[in-house]
Amino acid sequence: MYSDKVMDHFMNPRNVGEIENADGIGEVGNPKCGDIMRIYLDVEDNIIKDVKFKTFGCGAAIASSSMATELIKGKTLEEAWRLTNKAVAEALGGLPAIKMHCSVLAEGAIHKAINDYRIKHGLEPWKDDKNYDDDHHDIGE
Amino acid sequence: MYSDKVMDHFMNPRNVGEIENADGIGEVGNPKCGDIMRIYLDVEDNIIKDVKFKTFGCGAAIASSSMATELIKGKTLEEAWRLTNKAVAEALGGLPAIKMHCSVLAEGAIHKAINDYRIKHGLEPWKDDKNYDDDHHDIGE
Amino acid sequence: MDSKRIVYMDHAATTYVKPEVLEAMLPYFTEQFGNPSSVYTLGRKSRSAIEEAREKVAKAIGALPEEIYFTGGGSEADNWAIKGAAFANRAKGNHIITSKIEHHAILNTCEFLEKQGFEVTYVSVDENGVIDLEELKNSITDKTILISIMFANNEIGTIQPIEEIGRIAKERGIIFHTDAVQAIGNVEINVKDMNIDMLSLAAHKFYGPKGVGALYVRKGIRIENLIHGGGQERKRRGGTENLPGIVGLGKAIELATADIEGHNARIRALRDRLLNGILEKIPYTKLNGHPEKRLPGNINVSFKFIEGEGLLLLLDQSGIYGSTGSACSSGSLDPSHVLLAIGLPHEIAHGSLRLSLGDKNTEEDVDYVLDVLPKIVQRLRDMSPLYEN
Amino acid sequence: MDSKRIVYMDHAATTYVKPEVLEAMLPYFTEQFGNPSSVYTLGRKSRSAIEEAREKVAKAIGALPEEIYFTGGGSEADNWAIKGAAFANRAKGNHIITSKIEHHAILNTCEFLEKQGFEVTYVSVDENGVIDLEELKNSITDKTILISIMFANNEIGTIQPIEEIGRIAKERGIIFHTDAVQAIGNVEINVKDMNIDMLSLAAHKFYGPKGVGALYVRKGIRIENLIHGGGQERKRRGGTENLPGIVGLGKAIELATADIEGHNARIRALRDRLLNGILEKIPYTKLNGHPEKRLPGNINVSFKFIEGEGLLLLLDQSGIYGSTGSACSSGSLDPSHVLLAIGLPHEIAHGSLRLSLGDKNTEEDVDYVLDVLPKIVQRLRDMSPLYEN
Ligand SMILES: Cc1ncc(COP(=O)(O)O)c(C=O)c1O
Ligand SMILES: Cc1ncc(COP(=O)(O)O)c(C=O)c1O
Ligand code: FES
Ligand code: FES
Repeated sequence: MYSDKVMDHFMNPRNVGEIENADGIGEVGNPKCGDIMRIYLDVEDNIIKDVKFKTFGCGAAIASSSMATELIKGKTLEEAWRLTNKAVAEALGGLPAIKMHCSVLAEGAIHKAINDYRIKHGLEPWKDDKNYDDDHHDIGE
Repeated sequence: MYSDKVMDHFMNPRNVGEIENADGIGEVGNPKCGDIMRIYLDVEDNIIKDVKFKTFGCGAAIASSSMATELIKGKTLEEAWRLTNKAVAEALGGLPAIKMHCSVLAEGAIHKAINDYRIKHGLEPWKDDKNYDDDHHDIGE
Repeated sequence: MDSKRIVYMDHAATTYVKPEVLEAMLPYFTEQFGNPSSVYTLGRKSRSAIEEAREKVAKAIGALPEEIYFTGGGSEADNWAIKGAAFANRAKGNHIITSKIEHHAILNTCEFLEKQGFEVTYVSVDENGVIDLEELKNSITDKTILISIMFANNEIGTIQPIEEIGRIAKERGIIFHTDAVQAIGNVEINVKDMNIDMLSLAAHKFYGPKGVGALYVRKGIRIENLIHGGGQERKRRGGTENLPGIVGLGKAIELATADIEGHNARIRALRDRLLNGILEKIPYTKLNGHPEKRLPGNINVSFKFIEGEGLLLLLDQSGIYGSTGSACSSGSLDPSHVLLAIGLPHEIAHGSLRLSLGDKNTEEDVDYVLDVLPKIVQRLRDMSPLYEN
Repeated sequence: MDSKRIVYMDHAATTYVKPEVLEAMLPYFTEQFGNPSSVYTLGRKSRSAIEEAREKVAKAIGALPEEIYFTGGGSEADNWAIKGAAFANRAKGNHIITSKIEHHAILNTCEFLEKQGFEVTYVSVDENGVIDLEELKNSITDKTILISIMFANNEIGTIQPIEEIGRIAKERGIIFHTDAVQAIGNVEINVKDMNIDMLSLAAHKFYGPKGVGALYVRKGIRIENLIHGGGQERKRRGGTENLPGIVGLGKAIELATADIEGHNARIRALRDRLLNGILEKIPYTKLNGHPEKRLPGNINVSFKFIEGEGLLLLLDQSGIYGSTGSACSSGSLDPSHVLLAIGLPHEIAHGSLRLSLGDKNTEEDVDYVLDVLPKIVQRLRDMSPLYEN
């Protein structure tokens, strides 16, 4: 059901771990519905120098975390903010319909981590129109 | 579904045919429900000297005709009257439940043929408590 | 009683499984047996096999793969279509139209629904077994939610004007189901062109395995489930998938629809040789069903003065396998409802014989039957009190 | 990801077909394929084969052959039992009692019946998954027409006190159905001693083919048909019989019930070795289901801090096949209703793994799993934000 890319990122996830004293941390999901994703950012000159994740969730959630962190590493915060879950899924060679929400977690965790950084730095958080902690499991088709 | 005996009497029916100027003829059944049995008797000194049948009906009906005619050949009319459909079925090694009524035809045709003989000879017909021309198809179990 | 020759001419009842079909199925019993709902490799391979079979079924009838649902046979498909549409559309109406000559999987289902408060109209057929389209149109009411008319009849082989019925149903916005169990492989079917909303089929009628079938349900048509349960078949039919059976169905329908014209030409030629021979050699014999609009392999004839069960038994002794509409063979009071619906008197219906030809039948088979059958008919007639020489 | 070793431990989902079973089935596809309803030799041979299978099924559960009806699987048997009893007894009452941990074939059928005006009580289970008998008794009303409680649970393996439930039902004159799909071959069953009125089973859970099952219905119990149609199965289940499937079911149940004790002793020893190893080697792990009253091959454990789908995928990479009650694997919002019913919090239910052992599993398989599984669990924990080393 998963593409080779998904399996690769699930089996060999990039950027697993934590960053001590991270500049920004974002966590979405809740254990009740089974998925939690936490992202750590190291930011220097508005550039994401390093990024790590921890994820409690399915294969697609772990692969999305891995791919999303790869995609924002070295990018500006603005660029990282614009990363959509669709872009993550596409980069993974697609996700099954019932697993699209797992990529949404990644988008959400990044947004939260960026805003955590902004708040810590006295900046106004950017506005997010989605609530990433909602029940997001959904039945495809 | 049929015993070897049934198949034998169906495949090689005894006493098929007609008797010209028979002493007694009995017919039961009606073509509507698919079964007609006609029995011809040649009677001498109250003994059934010869007997023939014609049957429109299933394998069990033909086998029953064959067996029943065999069983009454050479018997007295009283003995022939007492032949039950059960005895015919038993002599055939049994009949499937849904085919028991076919043997009833044989009993009925014999009764009618005997009474036809009795009436022709100015005797009172014996009393029969079954109506052999009723719809007799029945679903087993 | 003498010969060792076997001539199977009861393909309308069921067919053998073709070797290629069985071969396709075999790995799925012992090796590739994983549950298609599982995420692991073994399960995913099963899933692909099922989806491949679904595509084959879809292609064979001009549907989309996601419109095909696998079932445990033709009867389940018929029950599901009728009950499913009835229960799902009860708020819209309670009237169903079908025909007098449907298979019992349809008729007995309708009878059940009548007990549940539905009303059913059973449209008549003419002496050839063709549905009365005027009667069909006139029986439509505001409450009509479903029309179910079989594609081709299993006993007399008559093919119905399905496109016209589809048009009528579409015009009136009524769901149209057709029982195509006998038609697959014998008639070109395109559910879109023909405005068919639901269609039933069964693998064992076209050289696939018994115990597996499919229901096509046009996208957008909502029907209640029949087998409630797990999430299989996109939550519409519960139960662990019959993996080898479904693979066999896929393979069989692919083979059966690869060259319908060629297949029909061959079977029809054999059939006509047999039919003409029978009509020529055996007096007091009548063809049942439509002379042209009939399944290519179907012969249904009535021999006056005799009864069908005995005929079958004698044919069996000569290695010939056919079937009959006689009541004596079914254990019920009445002979075939189809033969009665086309107007046969009971005693004629009793003397009916169906021979349905298939892919392995040969000219030698036909000649053998033409040699044996007349003698057997004569033999039974000689025993019959109705026959006066 | 490296090994070529394959360890199948998902027998509760489905089993491979045993070679002896497939061998018994094979002639019925291509040679001995006649319709069992036909009067000719080929059909009569099919009929005998089916009746022989029926006797085997009957013998396996202490029933009479005429009390066994073949179906297209376990789900069909469950649907038939529940809907059949409901529709046939509507005049007597509209209340059904079942449990919270039944298979969806039961639960979704009950939900359908609720829409049709029936009332259903879902009895609770304790933390081991055992039915609350007091609650069961107290929920009986004048309107109760059916109690349906599964023999053994498919996820956590807990075996229910079926004899006691049978007694309760009998005392109150209520029909008692049990879904024994998981129990056949693992528990000695005698429907008479246990006062079971109806029982469902499915061949593919005990090394028989998929797509065939049976419903036992005690003589004298009247249920409405589910698949209406031809006169098959003594007019109670329409549809051309799945001849090879039925033969396979007969053979499989004969093998599965020949030596239940011996089979269980072997499987249980392997299971306990695996279970103890898991509990020893992997911290924060909990056994789900009853510690003793459970199916011999069933292990169901929850690993804290991780989610089951990822676990399955990693196991798959090592050639190990199991299953999980995680929602992520099913695409639904909630994890297994069974795990929730025994009181597991959602996040623990998500980390559940079921390994169900079967006849071909060996000590080497167990040791291999004990080698691989702890590493995989650790690997996922290391990725988990919930796990703090
Ligand atoms: C307890 C139980 N009941 C019913 C079923 C349904 O059986 P099937 O999948 O054969 O329809 C299963 C298995 O899936 C089961 O484990
Ligand atoms: C026209 C028609 N409909 C339905 C069926 C039922 O199919 P099955 O016996 O596979 O359930 C049959 C065959 O028996 C049939 O000929
Ligand atoms: S004569 Fe009709 S069943 Fe025997
Ligand atoms: S995290 Fe639950 S489905 Fe992906």
